[in-house]
Amino acid sequence: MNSSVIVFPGSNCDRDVATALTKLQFKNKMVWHKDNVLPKSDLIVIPGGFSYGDYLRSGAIAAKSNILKEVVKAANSGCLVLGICNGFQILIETGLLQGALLRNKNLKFISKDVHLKIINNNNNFCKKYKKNNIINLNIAHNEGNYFTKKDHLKELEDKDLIAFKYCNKDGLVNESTNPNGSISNIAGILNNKKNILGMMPHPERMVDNLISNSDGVELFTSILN
Amino acid sequence: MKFAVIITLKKDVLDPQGKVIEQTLQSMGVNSLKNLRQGKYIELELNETDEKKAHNSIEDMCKKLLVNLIIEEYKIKKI
Amino acid sequence: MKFAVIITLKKDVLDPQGKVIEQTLQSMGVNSLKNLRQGKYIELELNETDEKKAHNSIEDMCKKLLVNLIIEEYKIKKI
Amino acid sequence: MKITNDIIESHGLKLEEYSKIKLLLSREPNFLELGIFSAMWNEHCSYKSSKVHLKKLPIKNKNVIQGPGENAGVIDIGDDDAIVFKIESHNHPSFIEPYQGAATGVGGILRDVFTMGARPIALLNSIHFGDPKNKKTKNLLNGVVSGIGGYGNCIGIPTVAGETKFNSTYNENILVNAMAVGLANKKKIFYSKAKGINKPVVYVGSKTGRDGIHGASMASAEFDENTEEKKPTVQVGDPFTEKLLMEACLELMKKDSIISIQDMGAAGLTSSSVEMAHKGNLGIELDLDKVPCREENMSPYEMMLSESQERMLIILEDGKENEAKKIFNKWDLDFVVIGKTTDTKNLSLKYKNKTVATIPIEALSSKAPLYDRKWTKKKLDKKKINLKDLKKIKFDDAFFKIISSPNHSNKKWVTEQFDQMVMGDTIERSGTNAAVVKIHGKEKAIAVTVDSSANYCKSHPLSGGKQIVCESWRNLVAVGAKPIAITNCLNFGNPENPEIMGQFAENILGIKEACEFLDYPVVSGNVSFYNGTNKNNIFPTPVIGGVGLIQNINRIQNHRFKKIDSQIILIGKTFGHLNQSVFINELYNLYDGMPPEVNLLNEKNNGDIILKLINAGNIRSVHDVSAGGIILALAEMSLSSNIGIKINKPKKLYNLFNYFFGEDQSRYLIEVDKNNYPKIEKILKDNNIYFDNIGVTQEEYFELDKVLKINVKELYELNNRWYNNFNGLNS
Ligand SMILES: Nc1ncnc2c1ncn2[C@@H]1O[C@H](COP(=O)(O)OP(=O)(O)O)[C@@H](O)[C@H]1O
Ligand SMILES: [Mg+2]
Repeated sequence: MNSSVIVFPGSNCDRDVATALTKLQFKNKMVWHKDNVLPKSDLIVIPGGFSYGDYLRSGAIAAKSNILKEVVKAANSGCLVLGICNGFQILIETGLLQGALLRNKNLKFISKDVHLKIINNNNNFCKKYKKNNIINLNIAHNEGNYFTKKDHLKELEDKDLIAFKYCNKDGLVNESTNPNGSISNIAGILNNKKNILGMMPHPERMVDNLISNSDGVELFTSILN
Repeated sequence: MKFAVIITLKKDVLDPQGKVIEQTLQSMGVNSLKNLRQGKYIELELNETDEKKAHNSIEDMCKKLLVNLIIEEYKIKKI
Repeated sequence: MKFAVIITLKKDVLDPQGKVIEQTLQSMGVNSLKNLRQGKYIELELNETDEKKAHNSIEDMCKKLLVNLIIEEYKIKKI
Repeated sequence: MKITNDIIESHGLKLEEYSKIKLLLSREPNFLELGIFSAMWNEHCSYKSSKVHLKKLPIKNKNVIQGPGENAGVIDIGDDDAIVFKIESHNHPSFIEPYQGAATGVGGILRDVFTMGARPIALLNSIHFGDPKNKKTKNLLNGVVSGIGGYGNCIGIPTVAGETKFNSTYNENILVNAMAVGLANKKKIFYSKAKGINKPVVYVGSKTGRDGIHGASMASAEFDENTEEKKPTVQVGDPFTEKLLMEACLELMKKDSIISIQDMGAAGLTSSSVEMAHKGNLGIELDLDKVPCREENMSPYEMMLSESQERMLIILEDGKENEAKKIFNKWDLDFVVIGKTTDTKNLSLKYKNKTVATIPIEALSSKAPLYDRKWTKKKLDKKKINLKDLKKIKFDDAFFKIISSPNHSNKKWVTEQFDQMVMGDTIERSGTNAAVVKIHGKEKAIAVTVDSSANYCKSHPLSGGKQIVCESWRNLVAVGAKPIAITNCLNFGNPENPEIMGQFAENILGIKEACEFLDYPVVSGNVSFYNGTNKNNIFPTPVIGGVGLIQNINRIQNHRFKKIDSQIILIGKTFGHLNQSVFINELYNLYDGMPPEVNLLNEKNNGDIILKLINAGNIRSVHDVSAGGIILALAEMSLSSNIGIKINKPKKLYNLFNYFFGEDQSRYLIEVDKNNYPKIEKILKDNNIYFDNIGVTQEEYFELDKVLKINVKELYELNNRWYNNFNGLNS
């Protein structure tokens, strides 16, 4: 499988994702934001970090880059696109995903391991997880407080487009297990065609038991087959 | 020519930052405070003598970059 | 009564955010842009009928919380 | 402009120093030259009060590639890998503007590390605040913590360890020390020494603004009517630009274009250009019209003294300008040739086609003043704490009070604001003995830690100096690392006061003694004097940053209990030393008497045996015993694992407070498999190690036989409560 990781000025999880992809047997290429062509890819990853310093609105400036036009085209023709953390913010700014990522409820950067419940495993990113599985991934963000209007939230629920929700180790989903104030504890969402996933937690940080755990591995291996 | 763009969150969009500031002020004893919202203020200086043209070009910048029209609204003012 | 507080960085203070936005607009083809600075805009609604009193109380909030007087300055406006 | 005594003083120069300037120049300096002298001759750049003492520190062992004197120290960790690291203070700026002060502190130390060709892989910090009850503390604390996070998170380097302490001695002068650790190829280390004549001197990075121009405020008032606008401003950090600068520099370093490179830190363009020329025994000529400026009409004085962040000076090989420029343009950064190296041995500045300053480099560097300041020896404080004379307190109350105190409560509220995982190599994060970071793509790792013990150092600077080096060493040993070298940040009061100078001198002797004995040399560091207000100097606070190597990542240890019904062994002898202990400080607010004694021989033996046991796979978990004594160490092991303990009452006739809260040095707690106990007992005995078998791990309860019993979950609540209450989250 061919993957491409898009690199913006200020991206800082680009190497981490590339390491995880290579470890899990993707043939990966790094793509600079000024490039006009995208290498042939089955998966495009927009990594975490602080593209353009998170200035103005996180993801806003990166969303205007050359390469994003190509990403949008590829996404529209069905290529898998994964946006992690800042990548999720960028996908929202391009309009590929809907809603907004606001400042965390406590107005602080939050970096910790959180539990997530798999809400939809019927998609190319999560099929190796079981529905309602609980996994443990790391989050690290300032603006991960997902917000969307009522009708869109209903649409997300009705069409089963919520991939993950924050919960505790027993799977409880409520305000006490919500780290950043996200509406309905949402941690990741899919587009209608389910070929685009945006998520705040970092699966690439959880692919090695020595370092953390391997709960992120299935996300990448789901994509592989 | 100098302009200011004021960008605020639309009414139905949650403003976590404004809310925390409001609560903090209230807990500091400001009783009269009914509501607080936080937005952005952008000051621009243009090399342009025609006000109308300048205004249009700022409109354009707002739509293309400065404002996320899905959640935000804006006003342009000459200063 | 509604007020706005406009908070901007003092003149010689670096505005990394403004600088990046300015460069982005320029690289998007906005040639007339000479300078851009970003600030904050806070809208407050007070339960207070006396304008003078309201103004004073906002001054107080600015000094105590809203503004970092070491690098920022502010203006209060009735809206 | 006429240079008056007032102007001289406002530049922080003494009148004698001004006479020396005139002598070195054989004339009066002009105003710009005076500014340059003041920047180079101040304590921060010249080390004029500390140099004679710093010289005593051991700076070499077989692993040291570069000791003090460069932007950072460099050690060899095998293969072609080198670790580059340094710690630096940003105390005063952080007190004025906590967020930006702390952020730019992180930015500055990162530049010191990547300037040498290393990719930074870890950040650490040591932050000291005043009494939490002090009005200013909350704001300072929140600002500093978010500033450190704001910079490190954005640039994408994990902040993996640190310490946060409170003591009223820092009420008017907080400490913010930041340490950066980088990884380089040992054949590709870059230095600041200029070489060759007529080589292009290149300015890269951000534009120069009027940030942090010291002493200029009063002086500039006289030659400008817009004084208000010329106020010296606070430096604002731009981590995004620093990230670009770092990537661009590292990219350029892959080529063979750089002769020497130096970041612009304190005293910006002045100190970087002087330092490069001085080390190369050359001159340097700068054309100030070419300096990229952020504001209009900046004067040469402002350009030379500006402390704008995220800037570097590079001396390139001939003909490499285009290649280098391309790289910087790719990263959207300024790249301008602003001068050249010369053989004049002068710093020569041109502006608007005129020479505006000519100063011999020597006058600014090797001929800068050096002081062997008067110092007095610290008298031994013979006061002995006698528990009988103190107010009675119940054992469990004392323990609960400490575990929920600002200094000893869980620091999650700090560390959760730092990205600790970015770069994907953090094996042990904050909160254990030392953080562990894997060498990317290899099977080895480094361990890093920062430590300080201000009250030990205050009561006896010599023992304090020794102790803090040992504690650092112990922390590394406890994760299974072989300690290699340290960096140090020496935060002291006013050196013109002989008592303070005495603290400094003796503290260095203590550090020296321990470093020599443990073969744990100093490879870089920083001195920060004048911490405190006029008469109120801070406790002397040396901060030690240690780095060690773990050869085999499968042998890393931590302090989390692993299993129920393991044996717990205490290594090292317990005497019950309570003077200067957490127990006495926190419960009685007393700071008299001597700190615990440090026996270097025991320290070394005990540490060596711990490493041996870890490497043989004989240990389930291990924790060093430090501030707070055995009970705090046990609590940390329980809290981090949610496993309880049952500790026997000590056999000898110890007072319980002395036994559990005493801070005798060189001790470790280890958890071992009961079945392994005989084997381990034999190893310890064969090596003449003193040890006690003190109890076992158990489910649910933290229990000291007949003294204390509490559910670990409850203990966790106690340990986590302070910050939320302090910050009003629960109100
Ligand atoms: N306490 C110390 N121990 C050892 N070396 C020190 C100490 N303080 C400063 N140094 C060394 O002196 C040199 C100058 O330090 P400093 O002025 O902090 O550098 P910078 O120019 O990066 O600010 C550095 O090489 C540093 O490692
Ligand atoms: Mg330096």
